[in-house]
Amino acid sequence: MIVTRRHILKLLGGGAVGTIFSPIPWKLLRDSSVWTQNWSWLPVPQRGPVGSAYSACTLCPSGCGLKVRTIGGRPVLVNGISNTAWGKGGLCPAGTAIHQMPWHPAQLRSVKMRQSDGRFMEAKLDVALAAVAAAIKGANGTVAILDGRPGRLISGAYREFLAGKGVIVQPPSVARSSMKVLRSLFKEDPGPLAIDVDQVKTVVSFSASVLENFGQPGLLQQSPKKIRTIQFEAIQSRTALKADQWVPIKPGTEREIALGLANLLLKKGYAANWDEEDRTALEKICAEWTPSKVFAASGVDEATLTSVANTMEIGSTVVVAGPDAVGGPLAIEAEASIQTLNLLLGSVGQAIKPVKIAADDPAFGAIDAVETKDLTDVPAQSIEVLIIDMAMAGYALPWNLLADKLAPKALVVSLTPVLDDLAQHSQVVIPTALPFTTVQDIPGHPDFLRSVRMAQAFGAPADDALDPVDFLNRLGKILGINRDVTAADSLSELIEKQAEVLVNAKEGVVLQPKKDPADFDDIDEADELLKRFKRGACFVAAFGQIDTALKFSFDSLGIISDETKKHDFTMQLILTGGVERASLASRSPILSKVDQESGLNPFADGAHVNPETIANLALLPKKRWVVNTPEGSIKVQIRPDPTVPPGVILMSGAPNGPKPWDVANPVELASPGQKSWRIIPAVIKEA
Amino acid sequence: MDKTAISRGLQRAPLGQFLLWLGPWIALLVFGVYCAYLCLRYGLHLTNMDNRFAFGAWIFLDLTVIALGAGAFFTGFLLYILKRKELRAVINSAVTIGFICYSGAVVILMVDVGQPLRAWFTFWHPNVHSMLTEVTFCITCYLGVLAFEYIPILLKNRKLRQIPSFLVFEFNMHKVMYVLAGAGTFLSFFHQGSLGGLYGVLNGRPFVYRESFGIWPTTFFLFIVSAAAAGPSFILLTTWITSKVTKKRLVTQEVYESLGKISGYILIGYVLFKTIDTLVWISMTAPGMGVHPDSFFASKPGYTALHLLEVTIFGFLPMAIYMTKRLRSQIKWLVTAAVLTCLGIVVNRYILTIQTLALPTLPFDELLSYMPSWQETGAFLMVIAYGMIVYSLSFRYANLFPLERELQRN
Amino acid sequence: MLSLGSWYLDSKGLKTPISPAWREFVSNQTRGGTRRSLLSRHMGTLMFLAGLIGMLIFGWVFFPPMLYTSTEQPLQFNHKIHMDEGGMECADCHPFRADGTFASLPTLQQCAECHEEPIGDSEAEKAFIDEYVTPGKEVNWYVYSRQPMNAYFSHIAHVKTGGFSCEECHGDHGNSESIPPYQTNIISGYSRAVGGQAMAGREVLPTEVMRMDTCSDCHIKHGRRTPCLECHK
Amino acid sequence: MSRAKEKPEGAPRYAMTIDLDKCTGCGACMVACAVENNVPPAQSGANDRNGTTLMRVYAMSNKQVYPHAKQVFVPMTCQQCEDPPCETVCPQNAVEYDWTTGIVAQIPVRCLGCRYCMVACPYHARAFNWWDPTWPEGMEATLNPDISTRSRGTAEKCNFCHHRRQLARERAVHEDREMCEDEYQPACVEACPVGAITFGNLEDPNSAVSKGFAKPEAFAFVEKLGTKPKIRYLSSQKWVHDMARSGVPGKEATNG
Repeated sequence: MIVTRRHILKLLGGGAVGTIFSPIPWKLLRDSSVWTQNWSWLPVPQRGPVGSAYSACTLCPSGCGLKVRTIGGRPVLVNGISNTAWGKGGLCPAGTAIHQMPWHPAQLRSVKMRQSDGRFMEAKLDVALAAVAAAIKGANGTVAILDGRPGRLISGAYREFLAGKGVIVQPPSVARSSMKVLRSLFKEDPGPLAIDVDQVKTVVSFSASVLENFGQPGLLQQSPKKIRTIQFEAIQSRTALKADQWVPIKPGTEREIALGLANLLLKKGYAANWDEEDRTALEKICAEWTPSKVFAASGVDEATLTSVANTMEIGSTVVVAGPDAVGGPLAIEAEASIQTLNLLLGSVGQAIKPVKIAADDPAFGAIDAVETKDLTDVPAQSIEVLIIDMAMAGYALPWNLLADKLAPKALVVSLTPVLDDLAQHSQVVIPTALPFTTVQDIPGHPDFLRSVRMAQAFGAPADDALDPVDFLNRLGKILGINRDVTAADSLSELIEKQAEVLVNAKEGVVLQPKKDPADFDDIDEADELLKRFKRGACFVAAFGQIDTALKFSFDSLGIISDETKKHDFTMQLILTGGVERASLASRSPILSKVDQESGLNPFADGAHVNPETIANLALLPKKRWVVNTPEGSIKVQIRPDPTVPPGVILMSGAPNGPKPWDVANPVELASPGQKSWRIIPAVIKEA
Repeated sequence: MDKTAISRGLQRAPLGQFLLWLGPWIALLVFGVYCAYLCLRYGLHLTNMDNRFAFGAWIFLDLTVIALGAGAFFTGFLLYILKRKELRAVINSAVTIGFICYSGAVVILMVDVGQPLRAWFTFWHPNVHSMLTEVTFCITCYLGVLAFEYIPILLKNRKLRQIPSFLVFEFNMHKVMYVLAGAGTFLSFFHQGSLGGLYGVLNGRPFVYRESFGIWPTTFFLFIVSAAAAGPSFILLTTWITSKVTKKRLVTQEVYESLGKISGYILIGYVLFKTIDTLVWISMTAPGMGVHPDSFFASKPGYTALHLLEVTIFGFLPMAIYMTKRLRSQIKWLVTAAVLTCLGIVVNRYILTIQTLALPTLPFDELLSYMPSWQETGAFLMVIAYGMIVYSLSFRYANLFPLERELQRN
Repeated sequence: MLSLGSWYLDSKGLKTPISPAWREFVSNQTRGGTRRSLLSRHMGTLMFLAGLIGMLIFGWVFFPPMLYTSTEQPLQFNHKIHMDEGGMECADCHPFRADGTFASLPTLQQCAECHEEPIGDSEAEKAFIDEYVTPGKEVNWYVYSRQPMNAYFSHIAHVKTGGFSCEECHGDHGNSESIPPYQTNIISGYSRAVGGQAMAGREVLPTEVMRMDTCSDCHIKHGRRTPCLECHK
Repeated sequence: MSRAKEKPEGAPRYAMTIDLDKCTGCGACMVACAVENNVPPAQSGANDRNGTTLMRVYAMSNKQVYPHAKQVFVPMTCQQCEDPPCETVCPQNAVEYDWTTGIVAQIPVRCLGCRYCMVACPYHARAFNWWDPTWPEGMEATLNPDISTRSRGTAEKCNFCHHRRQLARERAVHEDREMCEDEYQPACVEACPVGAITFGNLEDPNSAVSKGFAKPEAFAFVEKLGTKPKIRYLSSQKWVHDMARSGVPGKEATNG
């Protein structure tokens, strides 16, 4: 007999029926449906016991206090600590993602040395150290350490290390240069100064980002009492937008306005309680700045100027200049004029109870042992060996400002966790620990109130990451430099030392989140203090009333800093960007949500120009354009932006994009030849 | 082998020439398949669609293709239900085209959705409120129906006829063809409609939102009518093109004319409805949603033009041509009208898909632009190539135009 | 039925030679044609049954084992001893944390509180001390009833608010003297306890299955609401 | 379907107010949201149109020129509409209006990625995962286990950090008490450094949001579409209100 086609068909048919009555189709359907909902390649968040810990943000000098949510010991979320003496609980975007920093894709995983062909090559630590030591030995020019964040314990170690051998160089941070200018306004050194913040009702700001990243974000907005803000600024910054009053000014006319205001305040008899000669000295300088002249210079009309002057009341008004993350300090005379207003308003004075600094204080013990210079004061081409520790300085430092201080064939060493823009220019790069992988101390402002806090570590630093203290020890061994005040094997050991000192000194109070301040009667052991530091506590040096009855000298007001380099650049380039955007090393990749996936921050390659200007100069967006400054040029996309004043080019000071740390930093367009690199002479040319 | 597979009494190009013709299409198909693979394997970021342009070229062309494929159901409807016997001459071709369009559309949809393997959840957990559910159900069923309608056409192939059980099957299929046509018509009416409904219900998009009759917005009905109008025109067009390409008479002039006439009659309705709908929308619907109709067109003058063109040049004009006996009797006018009608569908689907998404909804939005990536384009060309190949094969080996043999004899 | 053939011949008047297959086909249509053997007459039926039974056997006997891989736990564990001789409760080792979340399995440290030194002289005990306690290495148990990452389940809501006992969902695990191997579904990757023990039929008890339906059925039965977000995250 | 269920007695209805006068557009909310909800960093080539951001801050200007130009920053996230256009269009119930919380729930595991919901949403609140979610090596350790990671090819949006509510409830049960509303706050609210965002239960007349909704400065974007959003924006500037209504500063909407 033959098996025909229909027999086969019947066999299959039977099979089909059988299958339907077996689990096969149903089970497969079910399981495959589940399979398509749990793709194996998706990362699965690990579970674990929930905990919380305190730490502090090390990304910029503000050092906001952090409450960290941990799962199985891993940090998964950070929030600001609200209602503490040093913060209202606000965090900037970068701070919000600081717990991701230990996995920064640009993390340095080995010591790097630049080869003759200019490329970086991995190197052994010893080799690198030997090279550095040799350079220091053979140096007949200056050996310098650029300390991006003075006042830290490591800063102390640097000082002691360099004692008698070199100088500490401080970058032109706005806060510090204002302080320097302020000090120069006193007849004799007033010691630590203080601003009476509690009394402040009005803040008059000269292009300072007071409503964005001033101290801690939201400091003014969240303060219990309404603080009125008046903003003098050329561009419509976020602060200008949010200020109670924004007074648009011609770029670079802060001095004229400040003197104009001073003039009006003097007429209101604000300097009544001053020394006769001080007052007359100031009056002489201000007299010429009548409202009409101010208007001519700055474009601020008489009515506005007087109304502002009238809102400035003695004792309740503070005037601030900067900090501007990427713009750098104002010209000295401008700073001086602005700080003079503070003197008139009696908002700055002397801390009556100055901080006593013990000789064995690791942070400040060696403070006089070594000269400290501002970068601007360092003579050109003088530095032969430069060790850069800008670690999370929180603001950009244009390489070209450094470059012309360096002697030819100078050796530049960078201590940094990532290959940031300054490290790109170094010959030797020593990897240090990323934030959250190592314990760090958070200093207050050395010129203001002395305070100490601690940032806790979660997880260990990368294998090759070197503790800066260890770096100094190893280098010291080769050079035969021993340190006693800051002798330690690691930063954490230094912190213990500091705790000892504080406990022994028995001065000041310890503030702690959600607890009453404690003094050193109940904290009699270093360990106890350290324990409290771990729980987010902050040591603050004791501090009484402030004394404003001081004698001043206004010589610096008269001085106009030397003529700026001649140039034929017709436009003005102004760089923007918040503190947290200035230093690329301090940003988790998740910040791309803001930089890349929102139109919020101007792009590095975007030159924002007023539509009128675009029309006048016929800047067709289709074409490729470059912005030229005395220091160089950068390819840009022209972006029409009605909020930008005519004749001004607005650019982001911080490059962004998929991999910001790969992009050259536009800050390097800043021109050191100018009074201030807040306003950079520039011109737009066709590429 | 090839010779014996071609139906008796039909002249077909020599195999070599045929393969030469297929070659490029196969190449295109291969490229398209590669593009589709890329999108499936690496994700849809390879397309130029984005969160704002969530629908792109694929959806736009799917809608167009499906509308053009409507010729299948509508001709079937006229032939089997309304007994327009002369249409028997094109029904096979119509069904083939329908099958190609629908299967092609479904294939591209499977590339378009982010998780194709979850697509069947719609049958398991349907949301009865969603137009897309309606579309999914109807299109899937109708594709089945089309397959059933298409099989007997294949079975007419000379070689396959030698297999008896196939023969029986084919014969029985013929008996149920009326049922299929009925079912097909029903299903198509619904999904053509619900495809339009897709947009009409979007109360977040004042540009497409329309008042509804019963549970369906007017776009539902407009889509049915426009598809019904375009279908026959597309059949007319394809038939004419095929006969030009193959240099053969495939149908008689009267078939062309009756196709034209049908399209014409429906176009009257469409132009009428569309005009009323537009007026109502501009004067009531949109303003009621707090949007000034100007704002739709202010952003880009071209948009206004398109809207007018759709109703006039691509609606009224072909209708006029079809309806004028003198013009209808000349094939060149018929073809012109057909082309216009089909273009009309393209424009209409373009406006609904692309313009809708380009237009701002929030006050600080700007008009968006979008250009498909090469992977996107390639993936769609795959469907075109697939269509050409299937149709060419069907034409060669199955008897798509029953009249062809007679027309050849005399 | 012959008419069919004739229809075929007439309709187009074509003269195709009638193939043997065709003749065979037509004869099959005719009743009482040439006498054929019993077997060949019932051949079709047999074929059908062969297919039917074949697939049934394959589906029910050979298919299920193919669907799962089974892994032994890293260590044997006797719940009974801990309950009886240790006199412990479930919650002693599987407690709620201070924030109300469920701690699931005990950490090594918890175990070590009692098992610093070997208790008794069983093999597993020794192995546990040597391999885990002494080197301080956590045991990575396979958790039978762990839900996938997209599902949220609140133990406290069910135990404390709902008043469920552990057994109602996890069975009489507490009295088991050994722990079974952990079975994974090779397609879904789910533990068998979650994906469902049985091959067919609709399991209902959480002891058999812990799929979405299990949850929603019970929620509905107890008049609880079932918004998606209640369980999906 | 969810429509069939009616609102249970005493169930909350969560809502949010965002003060545009306060918002400085710093973007902390966007970052906090991404961190909390396991949203991966931008892929190279991602931009403001195809990136996955459940909360995105836009800049809205009054279309004037310096120095009269004004801007506000508008944090846009799912508006949790009472009548969500996205819910009705989803073919397989991956979107559900949760009557027990008033939250419009998005369930990515059910989503097939047809993106119809994204077309339907006038607020661009929805994001599609155009890429598979990937993190720099090791960073998976910081992922939040309270919420899943979502696969490529699915749509997602803000669920008001609903998982935080679950945790708050667990804690409350553990401590034998009712959950108080301020225990449950989404990540963006917590993160906003200027306290521009408030969140709470709209059913409670004394809650901050209820008061916010009642303020004259309160408005919603494209209100007339009738989606009944549960996010209200606050601003004292008239031009902002006009923009929100008509897209033109200083112009009321037609039959406004």
